[in-house]
Amino acid sequence: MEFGYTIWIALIPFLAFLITGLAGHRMKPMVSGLIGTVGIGIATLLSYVAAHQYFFGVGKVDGVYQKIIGYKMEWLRFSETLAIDMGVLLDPISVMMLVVITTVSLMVHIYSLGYMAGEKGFARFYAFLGLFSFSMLGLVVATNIFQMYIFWELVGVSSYLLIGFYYNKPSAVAASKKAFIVTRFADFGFLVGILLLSYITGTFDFVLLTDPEGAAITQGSGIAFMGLSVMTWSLILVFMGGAGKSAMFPLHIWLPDAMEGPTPVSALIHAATMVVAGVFLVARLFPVFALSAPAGLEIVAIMGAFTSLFAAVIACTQNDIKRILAYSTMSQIGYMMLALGVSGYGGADGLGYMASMFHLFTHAMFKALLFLGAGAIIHAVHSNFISDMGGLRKYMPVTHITFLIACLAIAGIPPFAGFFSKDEILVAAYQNHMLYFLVEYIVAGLTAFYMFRLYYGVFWGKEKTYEHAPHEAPASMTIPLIILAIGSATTGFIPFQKLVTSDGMAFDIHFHWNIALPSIGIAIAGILLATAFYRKGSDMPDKIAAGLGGLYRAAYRKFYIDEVYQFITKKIIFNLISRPIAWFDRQIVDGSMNGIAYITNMVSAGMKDLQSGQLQQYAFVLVSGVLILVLSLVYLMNN
Amino acid sequence: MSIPFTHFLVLSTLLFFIGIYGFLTRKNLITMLMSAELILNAVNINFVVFNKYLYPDQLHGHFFTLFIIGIAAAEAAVAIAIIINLYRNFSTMDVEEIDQLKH
Amino acid sequence: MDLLTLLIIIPVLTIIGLVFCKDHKQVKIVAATGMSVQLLQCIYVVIAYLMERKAGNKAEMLFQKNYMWFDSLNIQYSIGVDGISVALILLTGIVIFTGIFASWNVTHLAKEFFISLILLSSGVFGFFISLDLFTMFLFYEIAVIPMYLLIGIWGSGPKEYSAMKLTLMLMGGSALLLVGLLGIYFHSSAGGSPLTFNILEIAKVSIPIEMQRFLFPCTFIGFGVLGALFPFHTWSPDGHASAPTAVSMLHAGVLMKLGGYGCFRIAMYLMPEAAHEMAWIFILLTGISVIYGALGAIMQKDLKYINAYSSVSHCGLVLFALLMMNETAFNGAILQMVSHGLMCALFFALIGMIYGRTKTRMINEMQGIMKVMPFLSVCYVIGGLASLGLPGLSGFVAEMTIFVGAFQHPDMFHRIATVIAIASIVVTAVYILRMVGRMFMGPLDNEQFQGLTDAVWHEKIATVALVVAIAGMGMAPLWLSDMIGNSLGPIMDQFSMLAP
Amino acid sequence: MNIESFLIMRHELMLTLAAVLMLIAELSFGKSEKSRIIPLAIFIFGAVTAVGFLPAPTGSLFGGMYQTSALIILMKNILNLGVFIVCLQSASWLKLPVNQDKGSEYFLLMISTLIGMNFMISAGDFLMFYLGLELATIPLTALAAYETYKMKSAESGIKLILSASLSSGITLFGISMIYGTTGSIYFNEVAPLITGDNLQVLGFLFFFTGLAFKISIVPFHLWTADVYEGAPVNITSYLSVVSKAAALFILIILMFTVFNALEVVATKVVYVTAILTMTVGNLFAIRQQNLKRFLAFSSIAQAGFIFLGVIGGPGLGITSVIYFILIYVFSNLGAFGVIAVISGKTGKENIPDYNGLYLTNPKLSLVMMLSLFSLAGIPPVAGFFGKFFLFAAAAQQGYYILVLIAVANAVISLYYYLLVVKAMFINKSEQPIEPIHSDGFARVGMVLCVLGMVVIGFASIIFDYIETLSRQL
Amino acid sequence: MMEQALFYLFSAIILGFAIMVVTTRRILRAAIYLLFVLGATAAIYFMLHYNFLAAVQITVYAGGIVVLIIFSILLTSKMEERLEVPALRKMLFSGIVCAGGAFLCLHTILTYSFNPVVETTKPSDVKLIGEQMLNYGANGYVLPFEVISVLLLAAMVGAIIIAKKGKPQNP
Repeated sequence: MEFGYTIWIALIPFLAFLITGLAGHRMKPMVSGLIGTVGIGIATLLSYVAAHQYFFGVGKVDGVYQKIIGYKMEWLRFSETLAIDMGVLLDPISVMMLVVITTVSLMVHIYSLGYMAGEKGFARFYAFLGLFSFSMLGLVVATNIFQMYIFWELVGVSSYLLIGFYYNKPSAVAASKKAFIVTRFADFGFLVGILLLSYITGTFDFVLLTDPEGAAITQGSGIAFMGLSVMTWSLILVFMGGAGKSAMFPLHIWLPDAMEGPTPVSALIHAATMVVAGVFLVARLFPVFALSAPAGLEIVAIMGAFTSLFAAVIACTQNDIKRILAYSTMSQIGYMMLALGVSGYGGADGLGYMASMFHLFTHAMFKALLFLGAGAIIHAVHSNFISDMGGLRKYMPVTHITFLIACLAIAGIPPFAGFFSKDEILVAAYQNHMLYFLVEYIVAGLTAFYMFRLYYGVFWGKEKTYEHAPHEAPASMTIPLIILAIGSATTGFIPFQKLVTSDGMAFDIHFHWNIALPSIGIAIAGILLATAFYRKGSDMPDKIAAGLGGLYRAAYRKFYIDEVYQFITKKIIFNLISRPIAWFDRQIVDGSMNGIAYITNMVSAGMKDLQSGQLQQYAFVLVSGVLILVLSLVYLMNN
Repeated sequence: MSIPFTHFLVLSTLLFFIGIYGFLTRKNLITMLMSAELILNAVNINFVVFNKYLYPDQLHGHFFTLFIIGIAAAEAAVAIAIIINLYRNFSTMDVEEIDQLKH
Repeated sequence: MDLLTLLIIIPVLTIIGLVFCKDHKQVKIVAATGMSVQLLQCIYVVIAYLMERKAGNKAEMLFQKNYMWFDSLNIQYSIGVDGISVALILLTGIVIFTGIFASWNVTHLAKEFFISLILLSSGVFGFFISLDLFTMFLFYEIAVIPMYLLIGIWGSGPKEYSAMKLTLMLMGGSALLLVGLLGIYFHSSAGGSPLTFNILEIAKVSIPIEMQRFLFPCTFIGFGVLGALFPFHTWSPDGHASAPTAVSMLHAGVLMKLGGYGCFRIAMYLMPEAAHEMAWIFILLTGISVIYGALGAIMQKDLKYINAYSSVSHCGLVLFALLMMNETAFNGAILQMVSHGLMCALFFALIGMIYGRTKTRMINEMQGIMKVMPFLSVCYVIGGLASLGLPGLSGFVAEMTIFVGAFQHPDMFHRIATVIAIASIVVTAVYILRMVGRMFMGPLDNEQFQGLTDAVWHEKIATVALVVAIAGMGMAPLWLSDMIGNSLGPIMDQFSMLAP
Repeated sequence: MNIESFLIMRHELMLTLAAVLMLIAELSFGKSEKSRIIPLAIFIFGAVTAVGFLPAPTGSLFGGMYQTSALIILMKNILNLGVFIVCLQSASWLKLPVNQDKGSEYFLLMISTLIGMNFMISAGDFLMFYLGLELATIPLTALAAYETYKMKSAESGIKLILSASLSSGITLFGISMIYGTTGSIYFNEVAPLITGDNLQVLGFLFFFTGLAFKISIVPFHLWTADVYEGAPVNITSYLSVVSKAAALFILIILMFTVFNALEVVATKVVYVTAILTMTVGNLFAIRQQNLKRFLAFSSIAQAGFIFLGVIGGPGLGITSVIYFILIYVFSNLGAFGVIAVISGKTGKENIPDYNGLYLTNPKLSLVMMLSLFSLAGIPPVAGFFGKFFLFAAAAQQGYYILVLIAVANAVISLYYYLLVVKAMFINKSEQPIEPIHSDGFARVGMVLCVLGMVVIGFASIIFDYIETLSRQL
Repeated sequence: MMEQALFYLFSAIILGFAIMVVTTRRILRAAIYLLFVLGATAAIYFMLHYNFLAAVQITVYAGGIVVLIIFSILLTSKMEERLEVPALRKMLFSGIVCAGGAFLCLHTILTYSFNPVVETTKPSDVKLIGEQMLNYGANGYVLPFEVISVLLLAAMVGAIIIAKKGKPQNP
């Protein structure tokens, strides 16, 4: 099989994980770092080769990109039809994801050589990175929804491990736990969804599931439950898993906290790759969504739209550089979800789908860049807060420029990548429903505003006094920045409509000036507003914040979602369910078992006077015993 | 035979339960023993009467009675030995006081 | 000597060897040697089994041997294995092997300790190879009773109370069981054939349904007590908390599996009609076990209590799966037994080792011990991850098989119950992460813990063996699943007439 | 009369001979030589026991008053074995100065009670049965009151003899009614005339009371604990094992021969009393501190379990009862052997005194533990097999509820047995019993018990042998 | 007629004195009343022509047991001593049980249809008794005879060892 080697794209990082994990503490830190980096480097090369081969070679048959099984083995069989296969499924989105993941991962690997240098647990860090890369790659190439679930979980756990990398920091531990549990909760839905899906369709296999003419889709909409078909329900449940991973409201709460992890991890996992897994999941099942459960897709769109707005508003108020980026990520993922949600299936109807994937791709570039840049800044000033920064452009020129490029890209200023992808999304939204368009339009403006608020706050504004003079990051860190900056600047020109489409067939897009111009306009407006507020520093923002009062405070406190969760978990689950159960178990269930013993003892004690030591009493009992026997057996019971 | 056969049985049964009553109420050990003798005597009457009136061609009941009398003697001997031992060593004759062993 | 009887002979020989030991050192060497040989023998049995199957032997039970024992009652010493028992034998071999190494530090009456422990294991082996109900019951009791002394003498905390409670509750279960077995025996005759205790023979007979209605609950609850069926599980937290390390390992790891195995092999296999009829009651109970155990674990502070409740939940899942009565779910149940056995053994081994160092099992008294004992902590985390069903470790394979199997049930009630059971994986994550987070992570504040050391060689043997087994099963489950699945055919035949 | 008749009666004759030898020894040995009587008696008794196992003819003598069969011979052998072990265990106690000059009387009385039991089992009519019963009881009361210098011993003696005389009076009343309604005292003549008439039922119940009294069936058991506690340890073990076993033997024989026609009534009685006996015995046993008293209640409960076999009907029922009694002899005597040794050396008889015994006296503790496990029905010791078959017998007749109650009781009984095990193995003691060196006889006795407990269970041949014999009943 | 009168007379004596035996507060009198009861019983045996049995009854019972009892009374009790009256509760319950028992038994006995055979004049002479006593065939009683001899011997030995003087350890 010509794509057989693709399995190694995933396996090489795994090998790196095993080597660095098992033997890491025995070797010099840098060696394990290099092992990891070289490993992912090879994987990156292989995925480029595969991408080239797929997109420009054998992938396209009769103008349609095929689903190609590069490798497949049976891993666990449940019944004749249901089995978990492990394998590599190549189609446009998985190949694209391979490229994205390996690229960003490679950048992060290289970057971390500098960023993490001297950290205790360097080898462990690379081991976890390897594990993550392996899991993420395995996820995207999954041939089977269960394989995807498996890697989905593995991604989750590597995220958990990496967030909790600084394990003696309580906040990191708490954040990792939160991330895992929230996504786990979402995965519960995913799993039930998978089971329901398999119950209806009798298969786990993606090829069978997503075949538009396949039995799975055509017979899908059977019995209805609460107004929606069972198929829709199962897809909603599956989407719940995706929403968890992709931090859709209200399952988003783990993502900002996840910033406790090392910054390169945030770049890799919580910006470029893992968090878009939900988007990828919906995209993977898109034919099923689009053809047999449009209601499900509607929900995806609503969730996407709401989250993007919600997160953007919060992002405007935050002070922690990484948290701003985290909310920004949420917001951008909302975009992608919305795009999927408003998309149709096949040809030009699939504009949203294409746009979503496109944005996923470009977003990976500039968001990774933003995070890595933020990492460089934090590395320099040893703080996460904008308030501790200012005027850094003089000290860190490379970081400054690359960061600016990323900001322009995310704000949607042409010709940077973000403009093109975001524009397609706006078009798709516009074609579907005006409301979606308006929301996303506002979000575009907000995005530009908060990104430049950040930009000015860090690189301009009042210069702070620094304990150690900040200096530019080492080459191992700046090189990835530069590479990603190039990516952010140029990837917008990739013709996605020719490559990654909902049905594998290329289509043409028309440039909509009526949408592009206003969107550029609002972006510029946002930038200008930010410039006015933050370039020199002014008291206007505070005044506005004060003017907004409660609304500002609510946004600043992230709309109290965390508090709600706290209430539900601590007060309700712990106190009202778990504690009573523990009590019930000890007192009632166990108590009744002990009670039997107690009663036995009591009866025993109560009976002791029967054995009084009085011979005549014994005789009395004996005689009455006989007489009772006689009475009952001769007269009462003798039939 | 003019005495109703069952009257013997009434006699013996009453004697039997009088004996039991004595056994259950008398506090002195020796009187308890006497009550036991009453019980045996009642049984003896039973055996004899059955033998005489119902199955006179064999002497089963007759012999049974003989042996019961013999055993009663042996029983009484041992019981009295124990009672005397109790009296001599522990100076008690009252069954209600003999209750070291209980519960 | 045949292959299977050797599984009993080796422990017995080891015990005899132990009797003649002079000091602690000899005792340990003899015990370790004996159980290593036993482990090899178990592996050999597995290989021999697979070879035999590969050679095309389609018999229901392999290596079958029958020796008449009590002629007048037709009691036989009858042994044989299928894929299910082989899997559990392997599990037992691993757990007892690691158990010996985990109890390397026992010094008080060491000889007696190891004798009791190995006696217990011989009971377990005997149980798994028996095909005769009487012999099975005999071995069952042999496996339960040494527990009293093991907990009572070498335990900690309120050990006498726990030991007594455990023993009495389990014996209460076995009392019900006894009634069930006798009932089965006296209805095992079909058309004038002699009464029999042989499972395979009885399976061919259809026990009258009125009788089944009485006998099935007896046997199922009887075994269920050992399998921690709600509400008869309360021996488990106290018992596990008080037991010494190796005993907790063996008990949670293997003994509780006796319950599941018995429910399967005896209650359900022999009385499918009643099982079908009454399944809903027990599905409710086991469903409660699953969720309730997990929720109960959240608030616990004592490590052993956490794991005990977690065992209630996991073992509940075993019974739950069995009651779903389809091939996949059965397979999952057996896999879960193996998986949970390994996990629990690992957990309790590690708890013992950590407790040996910190002298506390309260998670709120520990913090950041990852720093001083990274090896133990990492192993513990791996165990925890396995427990919450992380792919690549054994728990996932088992749980997914169960869930997929259970969810294929055509009945709505069963599927809803399944969804509720699935919810337990979330709760499991909560308490596992809470425990891991509290104990291993965070700053190491306690001065006394600064000087603690990491695992030593014998501890490493125990933990590594278990971790390898867990990971091995998690990564390459197919052979195990196939081995079990191939043996489910005859069992499914029992249930086939019930197909809706 | 010919030589064969002697062979048929060889158990009784040998025992009588042994009794006579004891008398002669008593008369011919000087005061200083009295201690030699003990080994001599044990030797003689051992020989008697051994000879009992030799094959010999069976049959009926004295016009049917005496009958014996292979099964009855087996029963007698079991009793002999039990008494032999009791004798072994008594040796050290008899050597105490207070008992020194009463050795031959002890053996004489014991042997005569055994003769009585043998005649009772072999009885072919009610008269022989009654005589055997009395012969088995009256000398026994003398033995119970043997330690005349102890109030408790005297108390136990008087309680035993007075309640025994009451119960035998009741029994006789019952026998008289049976005689009155059938006209015979010969079992084989009575049997066909039992019709289940009210008066016969009444007679049967009165008669049953006497045996139930001997077996300590609730509510006729109240004497048991007091007498057991007060009597010398060896007599207690004798009472609890041999005397009880003999009564059970004759009970099953009569139940399935003479009173076979009263099956319905008998079943009800046995059913009810079995439950009562197990439960009451267990509930009392839980609270006991004195080991003798403890074992008294435990033996009451055991009798309840045995009744499950009795209700199990001929065949499996009888087999399981005899088999269980065989095991019970070894188990209970094992436990009593340990108590005898310890009480003889230290006078301690309470459970708390046994705290930490394992650390000082491991072997004694192990014997005790095995015995208790056997009593509780825990494998691999024989008690498990015994109980299993008893329950099987009851289940065979469909009495599942009864079996359920019985197994629940078995769990309770396990609880209190474990309490003793706990004391020995788990509890710590400030002043543990010092290491004890028991004498050779006691050791032989304990080894026999352990062997019995281990072998009888696994050696299915024994069970099958009993099964073959009981089919002939 | 005469027989009848005698029978009821003896019955009255038996029952009356039996009640006295179990109620009198003077222990020696109780023994004497017992003697009367046993004597009256012997008289009934005579009436039934069981002369040998009656003789045995008088010799063994009256002559043996009662004398033994009287001796032991003399040994253990003071003449002037009155026995305590048992507690009312005890008397009441025992009385109820005994009365109930008697009623139960009598009811059962009286509802049973006995078939008394017509008076046979088979003499129960001592010769026949002796023959049967020493016969080892059917209906022979040599075996019980032997057994009871063992019993008496054992009882004697037992009585002696108990009655032997020994010092009390814990009074």
